[in-house]
Amino acid sequence: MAQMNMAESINLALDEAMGRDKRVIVMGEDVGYDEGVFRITKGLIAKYGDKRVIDTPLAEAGIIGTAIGMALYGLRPVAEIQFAGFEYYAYHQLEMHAGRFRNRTRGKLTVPMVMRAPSGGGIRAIEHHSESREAIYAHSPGLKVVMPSGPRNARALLHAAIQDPDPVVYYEPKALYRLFREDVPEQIETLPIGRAQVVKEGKDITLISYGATMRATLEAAEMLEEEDGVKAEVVDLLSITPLDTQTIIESTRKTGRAVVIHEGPRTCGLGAEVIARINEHVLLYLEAPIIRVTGYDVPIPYFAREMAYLPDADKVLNAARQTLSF
Amino acid sequence: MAQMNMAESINLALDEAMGRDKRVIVMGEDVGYDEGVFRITKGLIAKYGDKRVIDTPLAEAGIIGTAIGMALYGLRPVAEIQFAGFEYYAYHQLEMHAGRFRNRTRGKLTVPMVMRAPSGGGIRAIEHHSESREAIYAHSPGLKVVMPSGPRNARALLHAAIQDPDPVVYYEPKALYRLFREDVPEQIETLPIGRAQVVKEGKDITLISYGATMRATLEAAEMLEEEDGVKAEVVDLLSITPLDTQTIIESTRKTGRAVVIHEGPRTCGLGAEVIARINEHVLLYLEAPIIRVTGYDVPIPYFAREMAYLPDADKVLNAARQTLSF
Amino acid sequence: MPRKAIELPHNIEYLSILNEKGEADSALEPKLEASTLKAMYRWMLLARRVDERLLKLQRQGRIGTFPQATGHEAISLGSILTIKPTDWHVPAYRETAGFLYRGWTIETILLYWKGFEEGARPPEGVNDTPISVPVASQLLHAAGLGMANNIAGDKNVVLTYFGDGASSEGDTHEALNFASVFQAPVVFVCLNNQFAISVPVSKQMRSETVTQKAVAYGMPGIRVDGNDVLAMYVASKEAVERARAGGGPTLIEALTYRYTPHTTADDPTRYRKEEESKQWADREPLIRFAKYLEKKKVLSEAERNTMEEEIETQIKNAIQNVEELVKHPPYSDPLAMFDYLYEDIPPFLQAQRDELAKALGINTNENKDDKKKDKASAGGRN
Amino acid sequence: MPRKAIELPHNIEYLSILNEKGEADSALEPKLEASTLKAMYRWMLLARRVDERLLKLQRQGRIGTFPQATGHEAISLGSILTIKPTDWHVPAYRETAGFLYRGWTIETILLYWKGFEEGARPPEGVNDTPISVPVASQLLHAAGLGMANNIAGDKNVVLTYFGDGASSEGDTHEALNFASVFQAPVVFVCLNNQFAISVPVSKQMRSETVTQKAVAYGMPGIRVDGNDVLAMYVASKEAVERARAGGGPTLIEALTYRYTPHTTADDPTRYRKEEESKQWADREPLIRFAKYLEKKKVLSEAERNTMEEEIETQIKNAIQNVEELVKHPPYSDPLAMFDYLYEDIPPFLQAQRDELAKALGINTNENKDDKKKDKASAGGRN
Ligand SMILES: Cc1ncc(C[n+]2csc(CCOP(=O)(O)OP(=O)(O)O)c2C)c(N)n1
Ligand SMILES: Cc1ncc(C[n+]2csc(CCOP(=O)(O)OP(=O)(O)O)c2C)c(N)n1
Ligand SMILES: [Mg+2]
Ligand SMILES: [Mg+2]
Repeated sequence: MAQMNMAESINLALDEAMGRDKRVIVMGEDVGYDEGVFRITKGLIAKYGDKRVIDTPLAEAGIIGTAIGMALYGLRPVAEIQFAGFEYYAYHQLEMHAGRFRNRTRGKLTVPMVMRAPSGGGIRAIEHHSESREAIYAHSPGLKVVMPSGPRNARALLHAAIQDPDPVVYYEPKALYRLFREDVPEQIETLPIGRAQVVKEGKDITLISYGATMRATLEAAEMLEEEDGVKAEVVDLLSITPLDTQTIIESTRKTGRAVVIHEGPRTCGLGAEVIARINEHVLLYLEAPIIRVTGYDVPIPYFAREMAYLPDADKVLNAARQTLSF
Repeated sequence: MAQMNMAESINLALDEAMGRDKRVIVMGEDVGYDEGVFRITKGLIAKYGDKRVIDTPLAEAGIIGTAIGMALYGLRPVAEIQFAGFEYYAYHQLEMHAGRFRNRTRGKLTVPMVMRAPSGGGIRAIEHHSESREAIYAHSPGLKVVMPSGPRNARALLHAAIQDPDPVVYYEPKALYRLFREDVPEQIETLPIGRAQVVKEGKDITLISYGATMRATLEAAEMLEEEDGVKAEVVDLLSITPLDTQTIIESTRKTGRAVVIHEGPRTCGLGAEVIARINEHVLLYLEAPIIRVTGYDVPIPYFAREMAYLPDADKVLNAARQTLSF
Repeated sequence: MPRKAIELPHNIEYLSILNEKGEADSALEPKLEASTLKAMYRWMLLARRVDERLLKLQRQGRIGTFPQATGHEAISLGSILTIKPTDWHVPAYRETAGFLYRGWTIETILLYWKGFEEGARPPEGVNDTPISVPVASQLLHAAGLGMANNIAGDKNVVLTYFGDGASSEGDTHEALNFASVFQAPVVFVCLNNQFAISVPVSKQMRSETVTQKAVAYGMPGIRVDGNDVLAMYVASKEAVERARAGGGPTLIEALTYRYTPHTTADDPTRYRKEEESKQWADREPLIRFAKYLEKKKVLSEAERNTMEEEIETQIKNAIQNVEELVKHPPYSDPLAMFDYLYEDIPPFLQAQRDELAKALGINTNENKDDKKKDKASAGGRN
Repeated sequence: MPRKAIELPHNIEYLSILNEKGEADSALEPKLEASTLKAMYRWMLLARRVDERLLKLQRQGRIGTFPQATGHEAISLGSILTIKPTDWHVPAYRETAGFLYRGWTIETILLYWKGFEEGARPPEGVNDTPISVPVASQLLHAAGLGMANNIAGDKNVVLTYFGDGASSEGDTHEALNFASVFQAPVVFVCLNNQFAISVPVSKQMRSETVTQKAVAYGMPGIRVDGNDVLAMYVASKEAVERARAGGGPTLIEALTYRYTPHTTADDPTRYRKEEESKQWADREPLIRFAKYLEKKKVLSEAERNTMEEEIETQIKNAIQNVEELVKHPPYSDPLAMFDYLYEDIPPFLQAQRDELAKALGINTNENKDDKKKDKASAGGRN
């Protein structure tokens, strides 16, 4: 049991996975001698050499496309895209091939790869360094998508992603890399992909979020309890695809009210999907419209204005109060 | 007033736009001497020459990226992507630049371009030739997205798209190209981007769709009327971004029941967004969960099985009946 | 030396062995057994006849639109002969000869053009990927397979194909660059048939050859007469051997002509002249090779006729087999669309499967068994 | 000719004019006025001092992370001098000298690194695009601008920049190909500073030069000493003139060294040796040019000192101006994030704007006026 931050726990998971399984390969821009621009691949090249920790040329489609080839060969590539905002260069490879080979070849050829990418805002970065577009992958059949919210589940989800027989997009909310530490157990844990967690039980309202906005969500839940005496249930989705419909609807059925919180743009974002599933399964239990606290439908602003764009505890709190007083 | 099919009316709009405005340029793979693989650019190169009707090299990012440059220069490029399924190669240019230049430069540099692409299934094409992923563009701030459902509105929307000062994704449901003819007036029409149309009035249930699935939707509405005596109101969205929230919620408020129909995958698709907006504005008027009749969350199957994948009148009818009897 | 020309240390060549009269350059002629030569002819002939038959089936509405491979047999066969089953074959879509050689049955090919994913399932015993529709995208897989080979310390080679049009895609550049940087054992064969649908190669690029693009990657490049199966064999063999020995990738430009329309949906009279096609007619690969074999007394006209008959029967039987096959599950089962997306079907997808089953009035319990059976028989890489 | 080497009709050169001692090759030396030479030095010095000052501001937390441009002044300035205001300047992000020369104020540059979109708004009177963050993506805009010029029948030229790392992106390939196919008047300048963050150029590509990639596109390529402002000027001028005369695109490889960390967030000791940097220290562009100017008696040390003082004041004032400016609207107004996405704000976005205004307790009526004012003043292309 050691205290570590999320950057460390992801690094640990990579190290453990490479140690256990020779097929695991880490690749991407600057992941080798530089140890990653966020130091997520720290120590790996020294330990596993430059055959298994590969500094690639600067080409995202090249990274994802060759990772697909490696996975077809039988390796388990973990490909880093330096910032999620640059993944669009490679989206055609993910959509057209990573998510389709098994289906296309009726199970003969498979693509057990992971695409890791730091996502989201809040670190005063320049344009294209703060995007959060998990919904695009959620709309792309054949991919799995997960997003941790803390050091411990980050490690467990990464192990699950690497072990998964299908391609997994592993989005790292980079604002959390060094934000806080928590206990991470000695033993390797995995979390099942496709399962959300109720991280705080409550009965009055359900707050549904994942990734970086879990912090604001939990803060708002505490404020609700302290200031309003309201017991909010908080759901951490963890998996975006498959989305854990069951947990979402059970909680909402119980509370009758919900707020969905995420950083990505609102239209056709995850919030819409969560609302649609609640509507499909437990509409009659709803006592108020579900409010979305999300990024707006503009590119995340340059950093001088980005905090106003991002969901924060106040926005979540206000939305919850509005829902509660509906 | 002439009877024409959608392939002809889109061709007419291109011809008219090029005739009126020298800045309008048509470009893409095989749009010149071949006149487009669907003959949408018929006659244009003969009339306007190969400076304004450009056969490009086979490179989608190249097409969209250079179209952006042309738009910055002051032209009004209408760039064709041969099949919507290949647009992913260029998505980074659309997301990172087409949708951002105005915002980035505080209004100084703008990208008045149109990306046309035939989308959707139903023509027995091979893999990657039947995709319908308008939701991805809807989730990309700065783009507008429109989708006609017939010859007349196709022409009017294309004129609006070409005249629009901002980048517009113009998705052509290719199954409709030659499916039916309708009257198209002599005079050039435009339709306002951002406005849906109530194409059939009703009071019992709202059927919301756009593009190719409007046919199945209208058919189902007729069957409902004939077989069940149910008066369905049918909304043709026409614009995906901006989505006409007002028309959607007014109709749903009136009927209290809705079915959303589209071809693209379900998760994080347009249906989810429509449901989310209904939830936000008129939840209390809902008498039943809104059902989504959509493509499933798998790649659209090779053509032997594609009809089972696509929404059809029966599926819409069943969903409507389920909603009505809830 | 303030201003000077830069010397390019490059290795860019041209190769042809067999001329249009069927005469081989004896210094370059590969030493192949008569039985091999005969088999080569048969594979090419089979590919040709399959292609012609597909065209008829398409005209009758029995298969969908497809890209013809006629005239591209020598490129595919001459190169595929030089790799082993354990090597990787990463085709584009005009490699019918190569598919057949690698054990893809005519039935499987028919299934593909009849719109079944089952037609994209590679046969057991070879390392093949299926047809790649998005042009150039497969080249990155080839580069990655080659990189993986090096990481694993294996001695496999990857043989991959793309068109002159595909050379314009960014993926092509990235694949050639990755392969050269990592010295991946990949042989890139560019089928330069001078057209990408309607766009002639002169509008696709301003370089005189595709071959010279190898200079940009510091890799050897060779332009080969793509209608000459012997030259294709020799050039590929050299490249494959170099790759296997750790010498990295090679770019082969195989020059031919697209004798047919782009696909059955295309009308080339819109954009090219008939005369041009005629010029190329005499150069086509089968006639030339037949002449060579006749001269060499390896294959007589009578033997060729017997081959034709055998092939005709072979194709006829395959068509019959497939047309019967598709009446039954899994082919007749639309629910199969859900069964191979992930290793295990997640609940939300199972719900969609059930939804469709209900809409179609299908009892899903039956189907599940089929799936399990099919999965258990999946071998190869899985 | 069955097997032969292919001759490549190429035009690939190397150029340097000014050596490290400040001695020019008199045969190649451009004939420039003393006042021009002086101004050139001043622009480069200004860029250098701005860069150094930005570094201090970054260390003090007054701006965000930024990529330093120190050592890249000659590349940017030597080339930018050769185009007109109506020509297009399509930079990457190390063209500080060029930005300043084209009229981007120090204030605007500061706004950019302080995280305001306002810092990406090009000045009036020139055709510039702002910094392009996604590497290589701007090259396609450059190609498109050049194609548009040809369509419009104009005589403008496009000057664009990218790094050695950016050369690996597919967009670079597509841009070079489009520009060459359409003979677009584009000058592509590759800043080969030998690193892409931590990756040395030897791992970025296997070709000995970037220049030879021009062969792949049938376009002229020239490798230039990027620390030599005269060579950069001469090579660019030739390329720009050729482009303007309808001779199509050129690839210029400007060879330099990344003297600084990649950005202020980077630590190069992790991946490269200090000795290497030292070797390059003597070759840096300003010292060399100062020596040249001194030898030519164009600029004395005393004059240089005066320049330094002026520049110091200029930068100081700009910082003061900006730090005052950002306290007021539109800079202080977060709602501005909604105001330039589309020409007119659509209802759904207005609703989001109102939602945020409410959350922040802002009265939106005030703001709307600001936007209108700002819009009316927008000139240039809009
Ligand atoms: C990425 C992508 N864009 C467009 C297409 C449509 N398309 C199919 S084949 C083809 C032309 C390909 O030309 P070439 O690469 O020369 O190969 P050939 O068909 O001549 O063998 C095009 C444009 C495609 N399949 N993939
Ligand atoms: C598409 C894309 N991928 C990754 C990055 C992150 N990144 C910023 S600069 C850089 C290295 C660029 O190297 P080079 O092109 O040589 O330019 P230099 O910084 O050396 O001037 C990287 C990887 C980016 N900005 N864009
Ligand atoms: Mg071709
Ligand atoms: Mg560099």
